[in-house]
Amino acid sequence: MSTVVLLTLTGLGLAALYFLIASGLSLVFGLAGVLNFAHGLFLSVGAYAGWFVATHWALGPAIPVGVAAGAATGALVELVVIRPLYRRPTEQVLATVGLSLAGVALLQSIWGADPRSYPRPAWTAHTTGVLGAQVPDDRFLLIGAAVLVLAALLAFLRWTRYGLIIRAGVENRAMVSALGIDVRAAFTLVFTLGGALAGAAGVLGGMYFGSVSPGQGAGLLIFAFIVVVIGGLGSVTGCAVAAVAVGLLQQFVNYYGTSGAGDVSVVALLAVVLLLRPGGVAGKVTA
Amino acid sequence: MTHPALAVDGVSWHAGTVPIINEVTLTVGPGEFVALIGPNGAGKTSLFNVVSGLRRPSAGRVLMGGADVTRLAPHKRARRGLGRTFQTSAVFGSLSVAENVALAVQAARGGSMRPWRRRSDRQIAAAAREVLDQVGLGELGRKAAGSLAHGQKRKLEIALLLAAEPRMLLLDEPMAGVSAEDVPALAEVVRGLTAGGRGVLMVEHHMEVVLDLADRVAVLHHGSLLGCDTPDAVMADATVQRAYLGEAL
Amino acid sequence: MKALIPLVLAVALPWSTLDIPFLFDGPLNSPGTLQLLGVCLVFGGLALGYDLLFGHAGLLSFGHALFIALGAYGVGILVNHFYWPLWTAVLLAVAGAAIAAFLLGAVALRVTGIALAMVTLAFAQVGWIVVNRDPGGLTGGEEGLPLGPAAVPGFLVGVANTVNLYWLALAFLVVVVAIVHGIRRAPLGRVLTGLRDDERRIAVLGLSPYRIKLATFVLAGALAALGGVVYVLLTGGATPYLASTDLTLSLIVMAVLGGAGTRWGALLGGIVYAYLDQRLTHVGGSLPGPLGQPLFVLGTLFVLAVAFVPGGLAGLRRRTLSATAS
Amino acid sequence: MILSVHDLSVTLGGSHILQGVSFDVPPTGITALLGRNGVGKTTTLRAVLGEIPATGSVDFGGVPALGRPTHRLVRDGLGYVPEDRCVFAGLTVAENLRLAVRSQDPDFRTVFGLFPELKQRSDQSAGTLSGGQQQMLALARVLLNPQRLLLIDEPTKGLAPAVISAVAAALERMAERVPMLLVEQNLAVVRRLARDAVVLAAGRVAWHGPTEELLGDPARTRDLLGVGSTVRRP
Repeated sequence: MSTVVLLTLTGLGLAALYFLIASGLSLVFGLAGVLNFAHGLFLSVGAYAGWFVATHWALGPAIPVGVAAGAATGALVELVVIRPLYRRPTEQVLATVGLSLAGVALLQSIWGADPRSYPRPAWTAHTTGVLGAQVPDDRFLLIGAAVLVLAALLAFLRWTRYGLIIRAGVENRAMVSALGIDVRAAFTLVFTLGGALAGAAGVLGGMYFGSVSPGQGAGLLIFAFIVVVIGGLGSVTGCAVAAVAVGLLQQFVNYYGTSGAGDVSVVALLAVVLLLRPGGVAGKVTA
Repeated sequence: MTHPALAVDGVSWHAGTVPIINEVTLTVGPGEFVALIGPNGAGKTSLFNVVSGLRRPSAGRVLMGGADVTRLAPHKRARRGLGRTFQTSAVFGSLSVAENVALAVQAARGGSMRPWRRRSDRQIAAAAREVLDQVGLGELGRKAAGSLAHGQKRKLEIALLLAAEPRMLLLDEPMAGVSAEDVPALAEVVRGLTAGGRGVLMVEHHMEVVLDLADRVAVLHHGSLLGCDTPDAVMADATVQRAYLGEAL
Repeated sequence: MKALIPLVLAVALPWSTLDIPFLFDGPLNSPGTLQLLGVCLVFGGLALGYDLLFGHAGLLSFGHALFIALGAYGVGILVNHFYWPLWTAVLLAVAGAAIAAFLLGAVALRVTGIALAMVTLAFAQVGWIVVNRDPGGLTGGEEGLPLGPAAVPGFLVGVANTVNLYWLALAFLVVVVAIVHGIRRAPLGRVLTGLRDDERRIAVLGLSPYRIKLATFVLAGALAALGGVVYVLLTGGATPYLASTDLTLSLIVMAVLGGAGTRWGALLGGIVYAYLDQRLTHVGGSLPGPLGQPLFVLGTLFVLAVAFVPGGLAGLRRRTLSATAS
Repeated sequence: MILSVHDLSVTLGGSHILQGVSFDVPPTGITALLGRNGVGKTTTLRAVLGEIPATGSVDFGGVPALGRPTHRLVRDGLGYVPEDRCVFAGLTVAENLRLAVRSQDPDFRTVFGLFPELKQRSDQSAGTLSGGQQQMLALARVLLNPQRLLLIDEPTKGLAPAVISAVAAALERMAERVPMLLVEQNLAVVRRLARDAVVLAAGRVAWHGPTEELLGDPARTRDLLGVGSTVRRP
């Protein structure tokens, strides 16, 4: 029983990380139609920015700095690379592929290819007893952050004007323009938002794994892609559900099966979902 | 007894939960020209999609020459002699006009997967040229299909169909976008399609063409078939009048 | 016939003692230069093979590295752990990769577009995971799998025989060119172009898009595996890089840089990319900051190319030609 | 003239869809844009709106419009109701309306006065509305803001006859406040609403003049529009 509880909470912790990465990815795809390979770069930039602040200054501001760095990278990429290629969707995706290669190499040239150990708040090293299981507190940090972000995102999409624009834009971008709204401003917004969430995931992931390396973002990105596809492109709720399914499956199979089987089973899940419902589980509606 | 070239038997189709086609029953005999009319959104294109196999009906059957094809994939129906055009013209834009037809010819003759054959195969080229002459595009063989004028694309689409020597044709608004001066020539090409006992089912808004070409006219309205009769009878029918031609405002 | 000139030059190259100071470290027929050129040729072939899927058939697969790795690791494992003779191992590895391509393609090609990209990406990720986890000590994990020299025929071993490896790489490239260009010229080439333009229309013509795509996928997979094998022979072993998404992304970069879907574009892109990658790694230490990272330079170059040179090198050439003509 | 289109040409996917279209839209009443299917009516509207690249010149309210982004033109008072309505199916009726609001003082009174049904259904998701209701919503969206010209594309397409009458009535009342360029297939609707008509054929303007003059002459109508339908009615 205690093993199951521990595995569940660890799986949810992982799911939280996936959700943070995938939700931004999903919104960017849903609205701007860009399959953003540079998203892993946003995460890595956030992670290194947080790491830099935490090791050179203080742990407290690591998260806000990571979020800000991720957001700034997202906005910059949208304004400088994506926007000029508006009306050329294939080139947009290709450009993000180039960015992901170049960006990782850039980080590597600054901080080297080897993982750096990531400082974390002392309390996350403690454990809390839950139904007989000793659960490390960093799980709760991740889960708490993800729940908070999910609630905030849903509220943002549901109640704010920009949320409305994003939801409408996911359905029909051209019509949003035809209502007199500059839909490209919304593109910048979702890239910034996605970058911020990825930056948060970078810092939290660094604390969770205890280290950061330039390729970390790209490694996580593939599972985030899987979450996005299973969850339905453009859907935040679908993303959350899919992240939980993927995180739990991966954790449980890795524990009870051989090493690596969990990752493989996630791929199998994707294959099954795609074959049964090519559009993903939640269709095309945001929020 | 000869079977109809196409029989649609009690076909219904829902898009999600929204019913689009309701229990439509319709036959097209060998050599018969049937026009399908109805207001935009009546379900004509959906019916075509069901017949050609792009959509699976939620109820009913589709038969070709008496054989049930309801569960066959589009390419298998095509091999049994079903050809169709699309509302938005769908030619292969990056191939030349002649190559478009050659592709259709080789598709029909089953030579597509043999890499040892050259694509400049003489027999294929000759057959392609013949079809192009038939629709009056013989001069344009080397032109890129993507750069053709609209009416020429329509003709090319018909040529693609003819290359496969189909026994049943579905034409989705062949006159759409064709300039007025080109309509008569295209109509003549379309008229000739029933030669050799081929059945034709055509959606068309151009009423003059419909009345001129069709043996029978079927009227679809809100997914249901209101009737199928000779052009004169259909034009005189009061229900049809209201549904399609609209009431006086 | 014009295509034969570069081929003749490539065949004659090992007899040349020409020294090109900035481009190469040694004379053309020095082992170092021949190995560098050999790798370039292999990547030219790999990129052209990938372009059969990407540029010609319009299938955006993100899982091509899987098949390269299957060839490379397949041979390595059969030779090192099971002591198979090299050529039998090559045959089996390539056949195995083709079967894997058939099975995975059968699943993946049921979806199209972005979903296809995702599912191939995910499948390839399994390869990456397996290679890195080193199950049963078979793949050597992060260390890679050096090919035991005992298993390789003598004429392919040793610095003095680099020229034979170079010719092997050239032979691989010629095979890929013959197959891809053969398909372009055959009726199948027309079908692939049609497929890229309008898949629905192909089905209505009576052809099964699924079967054509699957056949192309299997063929491209087998060519990739063959390339993986040659790469292993050329460099002496398989490394996890061969199974990575980065490799697939690089292939996309090569194809697009060169001009996807054109006759020589991907081949050229592959050769140029591989050359730059190796040279930049070599001289990297002397360059400041990120410029020492080949991927930074290539990635940035690629983004600029995507933005400013649509159609890649092939497109550039065409436009230069038409500009000088007018 | 509120809108002057001069020598407008559009090439899409290699085919020359518009080949030098020129016409004016007066600042009052409804001008109909007619022509057979696929002749480029929708393309004309979208080119004016900047949704697709075009050459030539378009003058909207005295300011050159070509090359300006769509949303700017719309903010300057160019309202657009596209073919197939394009309501946001996943949003509620109220959200669809809220999204369209640009002015400080949106005119909900006029909107709900014309389409009372929308008020009752404001919390319903737009995707579950009937075709006619969706058309009302699409029209309502452009009425919330002050407009100088409306581009309306086939508002009666696919609607039942009774609903067509209702939509036509709404358009008639809307036209009292703002001029329109109306693409419409139903000639009975055109006859009732439009004072002037522009007929496109083969990518050019084939005829331009009072609607009565066009529809009152069956031969000319058949010639230009190829319509048997309303003309042929026995």
